[in-house]
Amino acid sequence: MTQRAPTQPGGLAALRGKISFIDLMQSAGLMAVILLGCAVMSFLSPVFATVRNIENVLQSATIIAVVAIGQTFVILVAGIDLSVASVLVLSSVLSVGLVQFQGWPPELAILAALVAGLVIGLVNGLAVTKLKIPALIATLATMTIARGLAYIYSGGTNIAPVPRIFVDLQASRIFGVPGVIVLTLALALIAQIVLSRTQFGRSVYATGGNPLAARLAGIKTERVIIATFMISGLMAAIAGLLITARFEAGAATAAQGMELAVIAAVVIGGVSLFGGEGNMGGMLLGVLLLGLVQNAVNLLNVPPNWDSVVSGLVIAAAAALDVYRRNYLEAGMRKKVIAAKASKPAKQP
Amino acid sequence: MTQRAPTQPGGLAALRGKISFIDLMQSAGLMAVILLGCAVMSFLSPVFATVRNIENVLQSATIIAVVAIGQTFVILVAGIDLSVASVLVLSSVLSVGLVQFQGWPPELAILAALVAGLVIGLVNGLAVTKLKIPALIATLATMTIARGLAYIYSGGTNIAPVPRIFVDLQASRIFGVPGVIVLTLALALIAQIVLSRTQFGRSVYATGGNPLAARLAGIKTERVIIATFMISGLMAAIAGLLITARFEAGAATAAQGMELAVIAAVVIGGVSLFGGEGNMGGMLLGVLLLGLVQNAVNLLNVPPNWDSVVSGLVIAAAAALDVYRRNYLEAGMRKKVIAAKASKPAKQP
Amino acid sequence: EDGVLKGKNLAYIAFGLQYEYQVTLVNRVKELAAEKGMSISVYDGKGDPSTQTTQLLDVVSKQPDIILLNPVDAKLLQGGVRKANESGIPLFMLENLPPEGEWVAYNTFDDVAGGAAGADAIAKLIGGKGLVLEVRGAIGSGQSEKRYKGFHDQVAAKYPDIKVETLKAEWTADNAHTLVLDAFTRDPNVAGIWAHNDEMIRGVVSALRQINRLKLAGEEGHVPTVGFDGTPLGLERIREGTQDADVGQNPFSMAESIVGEMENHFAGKPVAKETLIQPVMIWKENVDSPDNWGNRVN
Amino acid sequence: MSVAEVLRPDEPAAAECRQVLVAQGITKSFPGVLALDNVDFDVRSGEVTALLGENGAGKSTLIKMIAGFYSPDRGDISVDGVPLHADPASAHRIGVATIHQDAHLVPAMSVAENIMLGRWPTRYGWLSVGRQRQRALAALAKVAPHLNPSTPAGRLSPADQQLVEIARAISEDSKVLVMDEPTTSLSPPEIDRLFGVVDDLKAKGLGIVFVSHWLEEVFRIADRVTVLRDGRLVGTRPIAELDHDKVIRMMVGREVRDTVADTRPIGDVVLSVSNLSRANVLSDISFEVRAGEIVGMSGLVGAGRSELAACIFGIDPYDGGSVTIAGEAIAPNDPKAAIEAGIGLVPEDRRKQALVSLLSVRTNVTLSLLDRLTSWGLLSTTREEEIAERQIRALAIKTPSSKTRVSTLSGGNQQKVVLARWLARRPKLLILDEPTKGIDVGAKSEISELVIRLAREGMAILLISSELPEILALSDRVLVMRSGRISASLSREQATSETIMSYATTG
Ligand SMILES: Nc1ncnc2c1ncn2[C@@H]1O[C@H](COP(=O)(O)OP(=O)(O)OP(=O)(O)O)[C@@H](O)[C@H]1O
Ligand SMILES: Nc1ncnc2c1ncn2[C@@H]1O[C@H](COP(=O)(O)OP(=O)(O)OP(=O)(O)O)[C@@H](O)[C@H]1O
Ligand SMILES: [Mg+2]
Ligand SMILES: [Mg+2]
Repeated sequence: MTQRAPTQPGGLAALRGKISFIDLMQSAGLMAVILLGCAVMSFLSPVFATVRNIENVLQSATIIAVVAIGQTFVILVAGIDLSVASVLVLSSVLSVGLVQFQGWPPELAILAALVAGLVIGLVNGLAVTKLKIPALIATLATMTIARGLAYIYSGGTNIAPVPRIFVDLQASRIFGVPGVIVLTLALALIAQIVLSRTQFGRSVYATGGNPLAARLAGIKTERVIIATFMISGLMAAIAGLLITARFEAGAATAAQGMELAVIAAVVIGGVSLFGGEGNMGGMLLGVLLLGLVQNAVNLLNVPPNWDSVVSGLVIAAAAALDVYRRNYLEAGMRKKVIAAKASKPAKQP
Repeated sequence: MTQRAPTQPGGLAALRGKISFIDLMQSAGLMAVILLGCAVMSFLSPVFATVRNIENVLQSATIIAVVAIGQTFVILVAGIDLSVASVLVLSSVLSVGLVQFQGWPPELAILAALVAGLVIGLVNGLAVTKLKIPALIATLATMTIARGLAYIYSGGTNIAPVPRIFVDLQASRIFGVPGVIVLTLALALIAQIVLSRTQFGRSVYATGGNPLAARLAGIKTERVIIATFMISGLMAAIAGLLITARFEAGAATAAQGMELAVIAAVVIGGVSLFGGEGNMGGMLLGVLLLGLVQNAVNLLNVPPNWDSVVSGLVIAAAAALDVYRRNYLEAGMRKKVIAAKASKPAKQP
Repeated sequence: EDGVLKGKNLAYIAFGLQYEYQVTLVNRVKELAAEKGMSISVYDGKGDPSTQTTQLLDVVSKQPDIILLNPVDAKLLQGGVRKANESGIPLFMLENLPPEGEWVAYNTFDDVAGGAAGADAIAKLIGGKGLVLEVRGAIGSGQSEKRYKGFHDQVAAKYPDIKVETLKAEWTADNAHTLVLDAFTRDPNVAGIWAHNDEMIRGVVSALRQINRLKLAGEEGHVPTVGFDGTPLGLERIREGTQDADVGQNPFSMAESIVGEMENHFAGKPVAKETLIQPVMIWKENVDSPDNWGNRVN
Repeated sequence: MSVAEVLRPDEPAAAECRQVLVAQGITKSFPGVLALDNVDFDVRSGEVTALLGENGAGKSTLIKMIAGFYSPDRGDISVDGVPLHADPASAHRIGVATIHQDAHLVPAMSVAENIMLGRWPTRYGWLSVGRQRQRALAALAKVAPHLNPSTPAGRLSPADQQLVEIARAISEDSKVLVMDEPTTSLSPPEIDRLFGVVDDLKAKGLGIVFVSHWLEEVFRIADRVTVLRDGRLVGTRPIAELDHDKVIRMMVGREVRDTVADTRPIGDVVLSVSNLSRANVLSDISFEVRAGEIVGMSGLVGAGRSELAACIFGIDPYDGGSVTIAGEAIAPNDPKAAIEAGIGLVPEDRRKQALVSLLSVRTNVTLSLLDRLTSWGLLSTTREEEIAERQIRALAIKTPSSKTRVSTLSGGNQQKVVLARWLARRPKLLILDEPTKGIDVGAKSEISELVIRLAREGMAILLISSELPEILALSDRVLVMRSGRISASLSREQATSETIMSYATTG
């Protein structure tokens, strides 16, 4: 069960759960949906399955994916971070503005942009843990503030040209794969290793899954929560650098409403808004699904406004299929267990 | 069964009255913040405390408040409804368009607009309970779809002029108070009565607080969840009529991003995103606070973009004060209990 | 004559200070107000009609001497305009007009002519035929609708061999980027691109760069682009060769003319009820002209 | 009061029994409640100190303070002279391991990860899954060898969850082991195993605190007894100086009689279950319960008793068979239908399955009664208040008011709230799954009397309990379950501890 959505609980069965193989198949459900969608698309559009198109889709998805890495940490501790899009633009204008207006060396400006992300994350974390403001409200406040600061600093315009380093980043290729894609995958991989193989990662799951149990076990849950918000701020700041590179400008006006897209991608990827469940693999699939839906709608040249209707339907269908597949699998597994059970002698206590 | 008096620590009976007083003070925390803010504002701006200004603030807040009534129901069952702004827009264009384009009588058009809201709510509810799609994703999909339909139907523009009935609604006054304010308060009052005085209201709290326990207590939790989404759809549709009246147009392009503002107001009002906690009074205060912050920033003529910074800070400060006040009050009460206890004759060995 | 505006209170509800063109317009109005001795309060409409309606109501309660309004979506400000009219405060309008209501003077850029000029420019660049991507602004926005109309009417009338494909990018570079990428995947034979503002050209350029189609003007394989606004970055791109032309607006003359009408109004002189400011095409040849507002902001 | 005689000051500590944990002058209040009032408490190494008291006496509050979860309003706690800060991490660091009254597991994490919660073994900064498994297995071997360390904890039954908590605490390298009602869900073999472990730890010199409302258990393992009443210390005495009655008098200040059911007229069949099967859990279950009859149901942890109740009550679907109430078949998988047909269920896990913790005591009591409180669509809050107050008085639920959040009540009082819900509704068939879990001695006998009275008034009762004495005292008939089947149906005369246990383990 990924979601403690307000759905009907399945009784004791839901309380006690199912077979662990199904966990594995959770992301596989989404994967199947994506593969099915891709198959249909290659049939409908001859250009869909070209290297160029796939590369485009992936490259476009990088920025959301990087932000979503941080957001996943926050959502895993049952928090939410609305400030990400604003942190992204603040980082973007700082990374260019500090060079242009203040004459800093680009490396220092980049560092400053990342520090800005960390600081906003820290503020979010402190507001949530120490002042006990609900995460939604605390990050809504920093979202408004950071966006305001970005506009004030940039004067409401985009700042160009950008230092050479950004142009190089965007143009870079590693083994023929665009550098930004490699960077994104590397960040996701590191994040996943942190989650599954470190004390901190386990503490994130414990804090999100049962904060009281985690605290009683001696985990410093407040620090864990603060750290997740700082990671989210840092990732948003990195995404800000990526957007600077993509548009070759410090973009104060970019990423309007991106926070919702990011949260949606994370949740579609099977990360529970109630904390404690999900991983980076699922998140990446969620980001990919949203990117592919957009791509499909564009390639099929759906008439204007119908595109919204179609993509809404596709997202709902994908989510439903994913859920259905999980339930179907579960039922299948249960049957198998019965069969296995029947063929064995009754167990002795 | 032997009768045994409830074993209560002595002297506590006297304190019972004060305990429910504490409950009351929970919303009072927010109330105090608002009153404090108003006092400061009347000092800073001569026009703040005028009838006209207060009326403006309230009137502007009505639309968000009506949407927030429905959203409160959904959040109380630990759901979330992102589709509200789109439903609002769809209802608005239908209420005018059906008269203009299809020549329906206005009353029928209004009815159709409300039915559209109910239907989208039903779809959301079914997607969440039957298909088990997380509420965030299901309502994100209907949000996209409903907005697309509104654009398609209206041809992407706003539809004017509106039937007379909307102009009258906007101009109406009841005992000197603008009719839309009275309507909003009436809806909130009814909603609060439903929540606190009906079986359905109880079921909402129980379903949100512990869905499994609610089901075991004989509550049809799925139906309750569906009903909350339908209420939310209906309220958003009513708000769509209000926006038609306010803008004197079937507004396809209005209310962009309003879902976030609504959710923020509800959460500031003390309704927990995790379900089971909160009421309409708190929600109204949350809406009022956000409206007042906006008004204050306008009246004080904060420089552009600094207004975002200021309102972010004010929202965070208000939330923090609210939390602080609750904790402070609680601590204060505790001290009093001990004092009361200590002043009693020395305890037996 | 210098004194008629002195000491007057001007409340200016701006379109939104997130747009460079609007910021320049606001700044110029502020400068002029200072020159004339007016006190000015600017409200940031943030591109949102609800915010603007609320601001208009708040402004009416503050009872300024003049209201200057630049509606994001004029139809939606109908009710607010009525309130302003009831209060009797003189109302000056910029860029968009509500269907009904009273105002002293209305000053706008001729967006329909701008759209037509855009069509002429792109037609010239691509030799009158081929597929053109139109990257448009938000549905429902008055400016975008007029630019769309001007462009399509002109193409229909004069360039039968041009095929237009419209992309709904809603004014943002992010959307323009993805939409253009996918449009090229769908059909790489794009002859030219025209966008409803310069901001979206940013997205266009980054998309072209990503698919290796970004060639400078004059180079083999160059995809001609025409923007709108004449922002500093747009001019910069024309100089550099990543953009070919820009339909130039002029926030300076817009500001000057509307403040001029205010002066006329209070001096009892005749007021031009409606002023249409004509577009100026900006090409590489005249990109450095000091008449371009984009060269006059820092 | 007769209590006075046992309230003598504690004797000086025996030389070999060092004080490991000392708590002095502990005072703690919550809004409207003084939970602890100037309490002194100590734990000695190599001894088991039983902490006793009625429901709401303050035991768990004291324990939460020892675990660093609450900070005392006044007073100090130290372990081997090191002062304890109000922070669970600090408590773990200075050597206090605690099993809390309610299981605190992370549901999505495996049993092994839960056992090592917050202490996951690492190697060069990386988690070592192998060592985690090893250490978890070692702990499980002592208390729950049947558990698979890789099962997610959320899938375990309450009993198994309790065993995981125990495994976690004993796997810690601690000086003091605190156990707040560790045995409530366990059946006799698990309890025996736990006590074996406790003896080992005692021998190693740990100081152990043990809370239980089963005095048999206390007399089996405790060396000393500390009694709290209404948040005050009544006294600490060596076990040797006490007997059953004395302890009860210290706790409740009066005598408590053991209740044994007498015979009463048995009526028509109320519940009839035939051939009920659910894949993997229940197979071919058939039995009846008649009006006025108390049917006890016994078995080991995991035998399927709770699952049977869940199927009857419509919580879980079943694959075959039928359930009828007074001849009417009831729809499967629909608790509302079951309630309307006249079934009530006190489930075994009150926190997860019965209580809405954010709501008040009153609202929780009337949650299944709303249809009867509604007139003209509106709830009558006065009638609601009346009913709640009546139940609070009848069950002596200790709460500042009926509007208090149910989550702030002590464990036993929360259990009484669940009972109150069904007493207020008066169903035809009442299924009680571990109904006296966490309930104090006095209240337990009152609840027993209540059950008998309900039966005499014609209610059919299905009593599921892991406590053999309870089953033996109340049941007219005893069904024994093993591995999802009914292995025996014993008459009152046939039912003895020995027969029941033998059918439960091998039948
Ligand atoms: N968080 C809390 N908020 C308010 N009151 C509380 C809280 N925790 C405990 N109490 C109150 O403190 C008193 C002591 O409770 P405690 O849980 O310590 O009792 P206990 O002795 O463990 O009882 P039981 O045997 O039922 O578990 C009770 O009256 C309870 O209502
Ligand atoms: N939905 C389910 N899926 C798989 N196994 C289950 C499910 N529900 C229960 N079980 C298993 O079925 C068995 C019966 O559990 P149940 O809780 O009914 O036993 P019990 O006799 O009440 O024991 P306990 O004292 O643990 O409550 C256990 O092994 C339990 O883990
Ligand atoms: Mg307790
Ligand atoms: Mg059981």
